[in-house]
Amino acid sequence: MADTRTIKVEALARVEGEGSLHVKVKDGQIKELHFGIFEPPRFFEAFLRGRDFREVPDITARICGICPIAYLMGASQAMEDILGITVTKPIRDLRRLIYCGEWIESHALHVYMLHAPDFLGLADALELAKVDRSLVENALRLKKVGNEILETIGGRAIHPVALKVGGFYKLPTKKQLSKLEEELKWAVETSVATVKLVGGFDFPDIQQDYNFMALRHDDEYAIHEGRLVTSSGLDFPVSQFLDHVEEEHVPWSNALHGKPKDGGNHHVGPLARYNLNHDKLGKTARAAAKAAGLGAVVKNPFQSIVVRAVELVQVCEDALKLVQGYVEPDKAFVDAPIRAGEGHGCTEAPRGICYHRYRIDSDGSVLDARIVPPTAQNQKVIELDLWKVVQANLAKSDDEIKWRAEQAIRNYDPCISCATHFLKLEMERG
Amino acid sequence: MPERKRPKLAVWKFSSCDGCQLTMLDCEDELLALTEEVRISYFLEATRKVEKGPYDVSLVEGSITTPHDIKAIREVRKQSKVLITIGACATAGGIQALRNFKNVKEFIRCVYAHPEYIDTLTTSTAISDHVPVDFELRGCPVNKYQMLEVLNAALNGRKPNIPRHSQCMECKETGTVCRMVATGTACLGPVTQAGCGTLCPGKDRGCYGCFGPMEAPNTAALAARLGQLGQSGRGIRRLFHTYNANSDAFRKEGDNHG
Amino acid sequence: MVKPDNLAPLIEDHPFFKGVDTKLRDLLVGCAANERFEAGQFLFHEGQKAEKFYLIRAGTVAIEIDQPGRPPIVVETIAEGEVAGWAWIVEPYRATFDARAVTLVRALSFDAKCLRRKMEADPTLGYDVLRRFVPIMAHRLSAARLQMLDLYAPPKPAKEKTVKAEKADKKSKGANRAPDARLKKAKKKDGK
Amino acid sequence: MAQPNSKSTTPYLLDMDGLAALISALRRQGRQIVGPRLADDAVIYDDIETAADLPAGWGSEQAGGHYRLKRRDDNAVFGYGLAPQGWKRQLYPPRQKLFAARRQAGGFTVEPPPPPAPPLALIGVRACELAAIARQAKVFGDRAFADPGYQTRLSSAFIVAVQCAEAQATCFCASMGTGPEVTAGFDIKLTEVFVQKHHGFVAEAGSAQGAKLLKALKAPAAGPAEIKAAGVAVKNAARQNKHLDAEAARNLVAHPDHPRWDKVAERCLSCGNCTMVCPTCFCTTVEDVTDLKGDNAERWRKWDSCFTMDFSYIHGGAVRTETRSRYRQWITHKLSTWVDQFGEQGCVGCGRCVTWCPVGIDITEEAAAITGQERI
Amino acid sequence: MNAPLRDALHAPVRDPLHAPVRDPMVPVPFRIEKVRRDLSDTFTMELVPEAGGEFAFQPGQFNMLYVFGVGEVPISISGDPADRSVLVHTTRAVGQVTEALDALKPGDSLGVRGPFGTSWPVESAFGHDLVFVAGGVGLAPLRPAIYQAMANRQRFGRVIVLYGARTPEDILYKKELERWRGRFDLDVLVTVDRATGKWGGNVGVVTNLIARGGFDPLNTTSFVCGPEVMMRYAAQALEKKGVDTGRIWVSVERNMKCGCGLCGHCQWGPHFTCKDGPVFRYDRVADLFQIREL
Repeated sequence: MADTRTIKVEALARVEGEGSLHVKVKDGQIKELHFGIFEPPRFFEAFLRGRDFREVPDITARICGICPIAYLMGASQAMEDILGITVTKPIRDLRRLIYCGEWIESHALHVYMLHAPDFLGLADALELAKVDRSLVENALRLKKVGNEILETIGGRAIHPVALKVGGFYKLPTKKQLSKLEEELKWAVETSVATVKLVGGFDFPDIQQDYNFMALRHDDEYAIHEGRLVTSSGLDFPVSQFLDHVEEEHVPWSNALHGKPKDGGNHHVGPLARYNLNHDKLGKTARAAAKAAGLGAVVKNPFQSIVVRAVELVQVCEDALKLVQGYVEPDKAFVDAPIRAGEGHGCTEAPRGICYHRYRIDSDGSVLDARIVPPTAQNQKVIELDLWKVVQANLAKSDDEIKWRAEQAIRNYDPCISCATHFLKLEMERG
Repeated sequence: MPERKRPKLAVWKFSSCDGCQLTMLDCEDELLALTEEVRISYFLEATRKVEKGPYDVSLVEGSITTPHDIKAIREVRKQSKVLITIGACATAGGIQALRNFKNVKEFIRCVYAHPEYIDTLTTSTAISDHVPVDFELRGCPVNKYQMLEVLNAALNGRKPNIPRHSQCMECKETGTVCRMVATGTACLGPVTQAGCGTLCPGKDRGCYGCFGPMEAPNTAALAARLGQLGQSGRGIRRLFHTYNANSDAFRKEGDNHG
Repeated sequence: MVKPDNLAPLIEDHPFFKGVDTKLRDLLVGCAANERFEAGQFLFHEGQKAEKFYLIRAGTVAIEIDQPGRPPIVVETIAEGEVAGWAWIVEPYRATFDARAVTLVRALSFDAKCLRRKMEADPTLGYDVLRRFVPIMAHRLSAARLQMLDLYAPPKPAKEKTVKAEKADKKSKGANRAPDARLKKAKKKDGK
Repeated sequence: MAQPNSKSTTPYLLDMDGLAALISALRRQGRQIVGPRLADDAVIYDDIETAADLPAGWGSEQAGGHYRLKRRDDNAVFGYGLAPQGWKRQLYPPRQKLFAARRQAGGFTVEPPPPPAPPLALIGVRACELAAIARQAKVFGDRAFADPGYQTRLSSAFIVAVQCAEAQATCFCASMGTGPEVTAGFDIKLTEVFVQKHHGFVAEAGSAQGAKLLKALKAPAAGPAEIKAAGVAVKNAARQNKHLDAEAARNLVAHPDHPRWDKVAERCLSCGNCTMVCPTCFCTTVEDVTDLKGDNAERWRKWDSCFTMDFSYIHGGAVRTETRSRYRQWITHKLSTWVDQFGEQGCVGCGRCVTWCPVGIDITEEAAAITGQERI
Repeated sequence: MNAPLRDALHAPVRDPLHAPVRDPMVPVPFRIEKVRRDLSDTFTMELVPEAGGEFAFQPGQFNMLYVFGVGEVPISISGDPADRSVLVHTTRAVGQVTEALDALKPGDSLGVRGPFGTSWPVESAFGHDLVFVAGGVGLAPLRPAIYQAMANRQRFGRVIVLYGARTPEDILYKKELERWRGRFDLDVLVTVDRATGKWGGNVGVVTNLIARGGFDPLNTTSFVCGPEVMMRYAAQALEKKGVDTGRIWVSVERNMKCGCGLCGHCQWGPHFTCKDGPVFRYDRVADLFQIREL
């Protein structure tokens, strides 16, 4: 039929991992729309079974090259939960600092290299460099600040090696961290300028009524700990995550869809955090957001780029404070005897909450593992956004629609590698 | 001025965490200079622009885990003059090769609500198990300086300075005190290829072998020593069976323990 | 074929029979003849009865293998002071190669049957002749082996990585739903 | 480097303040001060600022494949045994730039590396280490081609030697004739003594500049008690359980097919640790590096080890593919062919290769087994 | 008193008379004047120092040739030692550096360090028959010695060049060999392992030519250069023929990084191949040839 169109984006660009998009349109109406994740499953939960609990943080880090801290830390927290360990304040601060590093690196990468080109009609950041080289140089420098935090504390930026259950293998010296100070001061300024820059982009006028979910902490903009809250009013400890979220297996995705048990969908990531924790943003970040025209509520998914930039301000400033306030602790980690049990961990990866649950045996071997990464939870809302974006642009050419749709997906900074490690293991026993 | 003819670079992904190709984007100081010397023709993580092959240099990340991967890598090989595999997944099957030691079909059947949706091989294998590879760059993830070195060497027609010797040599070069001798920590350094920059020993922990086996590793002698240092058979097995579990030397040694 | 009255000096002068005992020499003379081959003439052919062997006094002889449709393969060339033919000692007494005169060749030939008979009858002669032939055979063997080594060949390039055994399981159930952008794009744009 | 000192001087007695003053004086000369300090569960030789950086009260316990820091029951600053790596790091660094080349129209220019700077002061050099320095000095200068870098660093260095007061279980300098007593090759020699709970250092000059420096410190002369204590210390250090029959070891080359090579190869990891920690091992390789454009090139020299496969590579492949051959190369060179090359053995008996071998292979045992002094 | 220690530390580290003027590890730029292709993978370059001046060397010595940014490789000098105005190298392209050398053209620059190593003792053969035994590209390091012998022709008995190549197409310096063969005072015998085309000459290994003799073994000096296996067998053949092993000289190859005894790579038993060799007297190293993986 003449008015049947199929729009396919077979390999999404500028996302971590490989995904696809299929849209079938008939008589001016979308009939089918799938955000597909065809990256093959990697069975992490399967082979974690029988491993020593101390190995889990490093192994799960391999789920994702861009947010390994989310795994290192979430897994460590879950193990500490089992062993009854509470880390000391200096260790907690250092953890937040290295997490800030990951956010800076990831957000700078996404804002400038992966997402901004969409708003400028460019294919990539290299084309952007041709238009404005210093802009891309600044972006890379900003990204490097994040990586340097990761490297100084963790040893390397991707899959850092210094983190362990209870804290760190080795602590950075004050001298090493102080070296980051000047760059971080520059980074705060540059990220404020970034908010201004991306705030000036043109955004399609789309407002979505999301059910946001994020961590919330009394004393800070939650990154590495807190309770889970939703815009629908839920407020529960991390340990109850699975009471509220379930996973669904759809034919077009190798990643299980995470969704609320009480129906509907939920949205995790920068927009969720911003909307739920706006009051916890620091002064500088809040001012930057305001100057860019953001209110306390942002429901346009395309404005996530601005929110990400606001979060960049937040973490650059946090990192600067943490570096300045760092005092070398006496002990690099907190130890405790092994015991059997179940534990939970949850942190805010740059692209949303990343949940871990483990059960270990009395000899420390893993009996069971469950990990719910952010992109899996966002699959549903991504499809809802796409539905709206595609419908609104049906008059346009396929190429134009593809670009718009890709952009809508990139709003979520999806990490497909994360999303496809899945396997529900509790069913395997028996 | 007409644009110089730059070699075409493609970056491909198979089953992996993305960390190795991300390493490319982590070359903050060198990225723009690099793109002046090579033409990025296919690199989905960085650009939606796609140029047709053949490609002068292909970097391949990830392992082969589906039947469709097998077809795809053959096509990549056909399109690439030089094929360089990057990272533990591409050079040894990666962490996901731990499935090779278990029954994957069982997992899927028991676990997924719709096993028929899942199309996967029972093994995760290295790229060189399927097509000829010109250079294998190790690491989980690769070291960015090594990656630049390999590209640089390819551009300048010289041999890449990528040693195949033990991690110990690198520790000594950097003046790092041996963890195993000075603290009794289990360490795979003596059988692991150097190149990470002495990461783990520099952070007071034993090497966990993410760069895979060195040239002619004596894993049996190390395993014996680890036993003397108090490692259980299972512990020794786990050490060898992690990030490069499917590399010949580590797989075999791990199989001998536990 | 000319048969001079006394071939003794020729035998004595040839390096192969250097220092031969007079009595034995005389026995040898009885089986010897002086021969001449023009360039291109064959001393003997592969597979033929090995009825003679030759002490080369002048010229070059190619030891070669014939192959249909292609030039013969020269295994070795031998020259003045060397010996052509040893198959006459070993049953079934058939030549194992062709021997072709490359230049004008002058040689002393020895009748194999005659010599074998004398060797049977006189073990001293038999031993002496064998003693002289064995090193020749050993030398031939060692030279052939060295040649096989292809010593001057360009060194093999650093071992190229080859495809390891395909361990991967090719059988897999379930439809392959993954849209393969990589594959299709590459194919589509391959064009030719 | 120390120049011969014709007149013997009376020993001085320094206390900790005196030692600190000595270090300050060397620093004032613009020297980079390298000495023992505590780091990463060991006492290593590294840059030190003041005498306060010295590892007071720390000792070590060393055996095959085993090193543990341990607390001493005194506050000796030089009582730590030997550091994991010797002064090779300073005098012949693991990475050295050999030259830089720049492409220019129609060719290229070559720039030699800048001369090494600043001059070094090495604090705490042991007798075996002085011997090792001397042996490397021969390798890098006693022949037609010298290494100017090594020669400059050594000849400009100020050497503060320290007498050993005790031997580790891995020490065998006495049997190699290189120690424990420091006899020559230093600018200042210290012997750490405790006399009636007074912690001090008997200091002797070994060169004119050493004598000048000591004199300037205005330290008192050492008394007979201190001198006697210094003598006792050296005697204690000479009590060593490990021995190597240097004469017999000369004969190692005569046993290229000894079954012991296979036995040791079963244990040997060919990791190269022994060669890297050996204070006389001098092998290096080179790396050519370029910038991405290929307009600038450099060559770097890097420590190498005869345990690597590439070490013996000639086009087509490595000559020494088996561990047995590589181990044999190392030990025969060290104990046997070194004598042919340089008139003395390459081993100084410091025992580092024993301590830092991850599996504790002992050069003295292997040499004894192969030369037939012990049962295999 | 510890004498060796004292000596080593206090003796002048360099004999001022023989002190190298410059750092032996820093190459000197030379310009390529001419390139001639000898064989499909082998070529000869003529080099002159960019800064002008002469280059003196002894036959059998080698240089480290540096290709900008690619690396360095030891290559024997194959020109006439009497001609100091030009430096001649014949190279076979078998690796990354030699292939990069092959890609250079006249006018290009390369770096040279050297000359290094021992030489063919041509003078020691005065009064003798002089037999050169060469295999493959092993003819190149012998050529300077052949030139020197011819320059002093009257001081020798017979001068014989025995040369083995893989095929007739692989014969190095073919025209020059023809020219030499034409001389009444030089015997040139060439053999190939595999005859191809119209080759009407000798077939078989070069050691066969030794067996045929033509020289007075008791009064012969021989210089042998080629693959190590070939040298071993050639030396054995010479010895069998009656040549004193103290008058046989071979040129040994090992991994060389520095060329001047500093890097340790080329050690072969007690020898630094770069400094004590590459030219060795056979009787001094015959035993080493027999040790596997030495």
